[in-house]
Amino acid sequence: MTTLSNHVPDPRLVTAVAEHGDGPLHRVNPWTKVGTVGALVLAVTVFDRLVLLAGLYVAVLVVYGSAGLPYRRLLGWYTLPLLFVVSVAGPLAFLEPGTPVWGAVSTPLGELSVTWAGLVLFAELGCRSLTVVTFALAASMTTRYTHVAYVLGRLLPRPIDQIALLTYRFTFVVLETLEDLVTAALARGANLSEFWANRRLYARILGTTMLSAIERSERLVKSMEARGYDGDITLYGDVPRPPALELAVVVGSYVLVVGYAAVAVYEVGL
Amino acid sequence: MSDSQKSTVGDSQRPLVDLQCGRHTYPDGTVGIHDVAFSVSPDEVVALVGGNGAGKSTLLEHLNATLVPDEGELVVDGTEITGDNESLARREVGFVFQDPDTQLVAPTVIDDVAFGLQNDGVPPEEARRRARAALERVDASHLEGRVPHYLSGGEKRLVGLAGVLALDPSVVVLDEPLAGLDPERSQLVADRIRQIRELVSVVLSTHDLGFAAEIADRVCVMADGDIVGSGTPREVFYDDTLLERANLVPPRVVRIGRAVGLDSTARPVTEADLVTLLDDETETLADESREATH
Amino acid sequence: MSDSQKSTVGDSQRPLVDLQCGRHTYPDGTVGIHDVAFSVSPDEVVALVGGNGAGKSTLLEHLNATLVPDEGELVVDGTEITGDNESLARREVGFVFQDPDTQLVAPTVIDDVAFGLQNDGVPPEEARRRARAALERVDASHLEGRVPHYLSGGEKRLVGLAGVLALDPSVVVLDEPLAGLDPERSQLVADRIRQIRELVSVVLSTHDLGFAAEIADRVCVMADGDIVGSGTPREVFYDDTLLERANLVPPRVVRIGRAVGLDSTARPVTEADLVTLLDDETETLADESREATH
Amino acid sequence: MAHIHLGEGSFPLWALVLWTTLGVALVSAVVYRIRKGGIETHQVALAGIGAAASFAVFQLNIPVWGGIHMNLTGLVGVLAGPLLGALIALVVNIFSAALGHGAVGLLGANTLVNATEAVVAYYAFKTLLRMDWDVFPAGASAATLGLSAGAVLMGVIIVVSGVNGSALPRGDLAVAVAGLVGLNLGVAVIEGVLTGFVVQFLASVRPDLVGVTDRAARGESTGVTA
Ligand SMILES: Nc1ncnc2c1ncn2[C@@H]1O[C@H](COP(=O)(O)OP(=O)(O)OP(=O)(O)O)[C@@H](O)[C@H]1O
Ligand SMILES: Nc1ncnc2c1ncn2[C@@H]1O[C@H](COP(=O)(O)OP(=O)(O)OP(=O)(O)O)[C@@H](O)[C@H]1O
Ligand SMILES: [Mg+2]
Ligand SMILES: [Mg+2]
Repeated sequence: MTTLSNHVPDPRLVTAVAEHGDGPLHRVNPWTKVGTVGALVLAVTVFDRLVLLAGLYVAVLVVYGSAGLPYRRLLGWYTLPLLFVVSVAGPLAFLEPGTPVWGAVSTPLGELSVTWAGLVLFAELGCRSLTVVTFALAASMTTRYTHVAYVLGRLLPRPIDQIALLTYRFTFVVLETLEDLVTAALARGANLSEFWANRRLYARILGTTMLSAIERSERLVKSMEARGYDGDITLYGDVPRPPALELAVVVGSYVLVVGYAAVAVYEVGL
Repeated sequence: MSDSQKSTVGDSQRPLVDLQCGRHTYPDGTVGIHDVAFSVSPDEVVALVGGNGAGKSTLLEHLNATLVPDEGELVVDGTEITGDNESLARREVGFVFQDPDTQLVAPTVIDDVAFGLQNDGVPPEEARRRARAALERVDASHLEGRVPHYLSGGEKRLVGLAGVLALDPSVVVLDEPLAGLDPERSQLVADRIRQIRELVSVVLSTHDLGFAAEIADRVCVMADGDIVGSGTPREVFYDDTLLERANLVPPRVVRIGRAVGLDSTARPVTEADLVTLLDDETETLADESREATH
Repeated sequence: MSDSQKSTVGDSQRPLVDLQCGRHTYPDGTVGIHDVAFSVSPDEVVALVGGNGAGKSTLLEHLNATLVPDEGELVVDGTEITGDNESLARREVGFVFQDPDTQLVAPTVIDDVAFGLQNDGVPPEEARRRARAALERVDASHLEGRVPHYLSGGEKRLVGLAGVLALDPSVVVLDEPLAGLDPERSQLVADRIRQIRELVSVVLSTHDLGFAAEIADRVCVMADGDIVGSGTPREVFYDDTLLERANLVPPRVVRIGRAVGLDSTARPVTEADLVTLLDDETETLADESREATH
Repeated sequence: MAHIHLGEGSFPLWALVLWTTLGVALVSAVVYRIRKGGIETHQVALAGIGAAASFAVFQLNIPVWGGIHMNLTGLVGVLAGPLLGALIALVVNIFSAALGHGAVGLLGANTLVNATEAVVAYYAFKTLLRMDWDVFPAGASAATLGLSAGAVLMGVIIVVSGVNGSALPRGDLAVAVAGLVGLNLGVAVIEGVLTGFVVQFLASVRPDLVGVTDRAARGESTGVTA
């Protein structure tokens, strides 16, 4: 499908890989993955040296690959996260005080040049973002549908858990509606590669997607109430507690990150 | 199994569900059904037939108080349903919706089948056990751990049915149970419906008049929001005026039966009927011809 | 009208559409169809039958390059379709989708029918004129000013068909044209399909084997992403091994024909066939018996 | 090009804690309000499927400036109201983060931004309709306003937080961020116009959904009639 983007991971692909794959990461306990995401977020937030950040990123990349996941797709999926980095760090690369990397360009705003400090900052932010992005994708692509649902149901307070469970269940259904609409328009010769000339068509496609979603929710209410819904979609699926080894690794990584932060970054006296 | 010969079950018995609906108006002003009286007796299978927009779904949704008549009343098992005891109607009358994708809300099949039980306050272990039993009843135990998203249309329908059976209703309502299914899956769902009718009454709507003729004890014909006629399949499907009024075409067996001149006498409505009759007839004729020759 | 007797149209003629598909894999890795070769000749009606998930829709969507095979080619009217001339395939092969709700995007019926023409660069006045003509061809002129969202299922289907006919395609593809329609609307849509087949070739998928038998010159049976057999309705629907392989149940007429012993000789597939045969048979027998008596 | 989200690790730890706390506070307040009114099935269903739609729409590539992606947060606000709109923003951000879009650590900040968009769009739309505006200009303006408010809030969040590892003074950072906000405002206008057309389309088919018929006047707190 040309119009559904290949810059955004298709949830259907992600769940299909999670459902059918059987790599080493598939066998890791979902809670371990959740814990690791937390540790990584903390790490990329407090680590202050490019080497460390780059090392972490490479490590995560290795984990991603060893889980049997496709590197090639990853490049496409990096587009948007990288764009966010560029949009924040791009200007800073010029503005950051420090030694210019090469000669300054004079602009109406004054002398502009990329500084070494700016470049390093850019690289750091890139590593920070992509480390977590890569691991989040790896986790999503190796955690079964039922486990994701269970974790969502456990982590979120009512009624957000209920909303999230329905979202998870119906994303696929809505996505198919959207795809059918796009397909049907294309089949009748619509040219979707031009936005302004086709803005009304875009609006109708999006509007119909929303409308069918809302009408579906109206039917859903009936079907849930017909079975006496009282605000509780209960989950029987169970995600066991992580095995001791995994638990130790997660706890250990938190200790490392916090320890490093305390000693090297915040210089807490011992 | 041909159930169509079975006559409508005695009116002397108290109906399980009795709906007197003065009219139902949708929020946008469309009148879904007019003055309709409909009841379901124990142990019967009722089929609603009628054109698109005739009001079948609207009527069905009244039976478990999903919709409430503008005026009129719903009596379930002798108790009048008001705003306070809707849950009684919901428990006694199970509803399987036409679009199985809207029916399945939980992340796994077993969660979904237990969904209604859980809402009913049944403790988790017990709910699980009963959900398993319900899945078994529709021969779908193997689906227990599956994700609804990955089920086929027929499987979804069976799981929807199990979710309703788990609640031990006395009536099961199915809106277009065969829609979108291939012949084999239709057969499977039809078989399951025949199987559960031993335990509960069934009310269903369908566009497949042949299916209605095969499965129903009683057929109600709807047109323009009214029930315009009802009776055994035999009565209904040979009543031209009635079918025409509802813009229906008689089922294939009836058309064939009629074309070969069986309509005045035996009036076959199921395939089995027709085949038996045709066999008999050719035999009789053959016999006659044989006898005559000798 | 019974078209089933017409034999498959000459292989000597150049096919309008010729698909050689090495395999189609969906983004999530599901293989929709395997190695499939399929072509459509001028003036024929082809029906695809097969279980849910057999690959019917996937195959159909290849015919106008909505989907593209992993490897293989699509030749439309002698021209191979590549990324650059998809519009040729889209113009020559009209597609009516199963869910009419996803097909209709314009605020009024007439705009919707003209949508494809406008995309084709036809000036508005001309587009409107041709849209009107297309609506007339399916007897739906009265719907012109209506809002598509509020049409009934059958009406939506007709408008979708008109929107495709407006483009003057040489082949029209219909995915499950009768899904969800009541008997009368089914008849209406079937009649319109019979009507347009005078002008274009038609490829359709359906779960209603009786309908396939009535309308098709050629039936292709699909199972597990492959075409496992094809032929005239008579050949296909009496081929038990083939049907079983595709998990299909023979259509009612065939079952009846077989039950009364007509399968070895005349092999009726349409209702009209069966009725004629039954009439003949009873007559012959009656004649015999009469003759013998005299 | 896309509607910008804040990337992982952009901010120092204290800022992460601050925005998470504020995000949690906002969500708690919304949850409290909703729980107080009793959780209604239609709210859960609408929010669940609304979030699914918003998330699914994100998959569509809109060919402007090399391709933008949008969640139609403004539209979600108009359709679902402020309370559900905020929860939808949170849920969509959670799923986005799981697919590597947005950030896990900055869920709080991103939710604040998106919830602001939905809430502002909702109230702006109601106000403009009350002022007898037509549906299209009201929808387009409300969404643009909402998205702009979000863009500005995001700028403020960045300037207040400071970029992780940057030695740039806040003043200069503000200059850099102004450019980013400007870019987002551009996207806001496009998304706003598109939202206007969508609202117009919905109003022509189901006027009750966008509150332009009298009977849709009920449900003020959530703005839904589902
Ligand atoms: N939610 C609704 N809002 C407004 N009108 C409705 C709604 N649902 C149904 N209707 C209208 O009520 C009438 C009866 O509809 P209903 O769905 O009960 O028909 P049906 O017999 O089930 O048709 P089908 O065979 O197409 O399912 C129709 O005119 C329909 O347009
Ligand atoms: N968008 C999609 N993404 C992934 N898999 C798909 C998609 N569409 C269809 N499939 C799969 O491809 C296979 C063929 O599906 P297809 O829709 O062609 O079957 P079909 O014969 O049309 O079935 P039905 O009678 O139910 O319409 C099935 O296994 C189906 O699950
Ligand atoms: Mg209905
Ligand atoms: Mg199909």
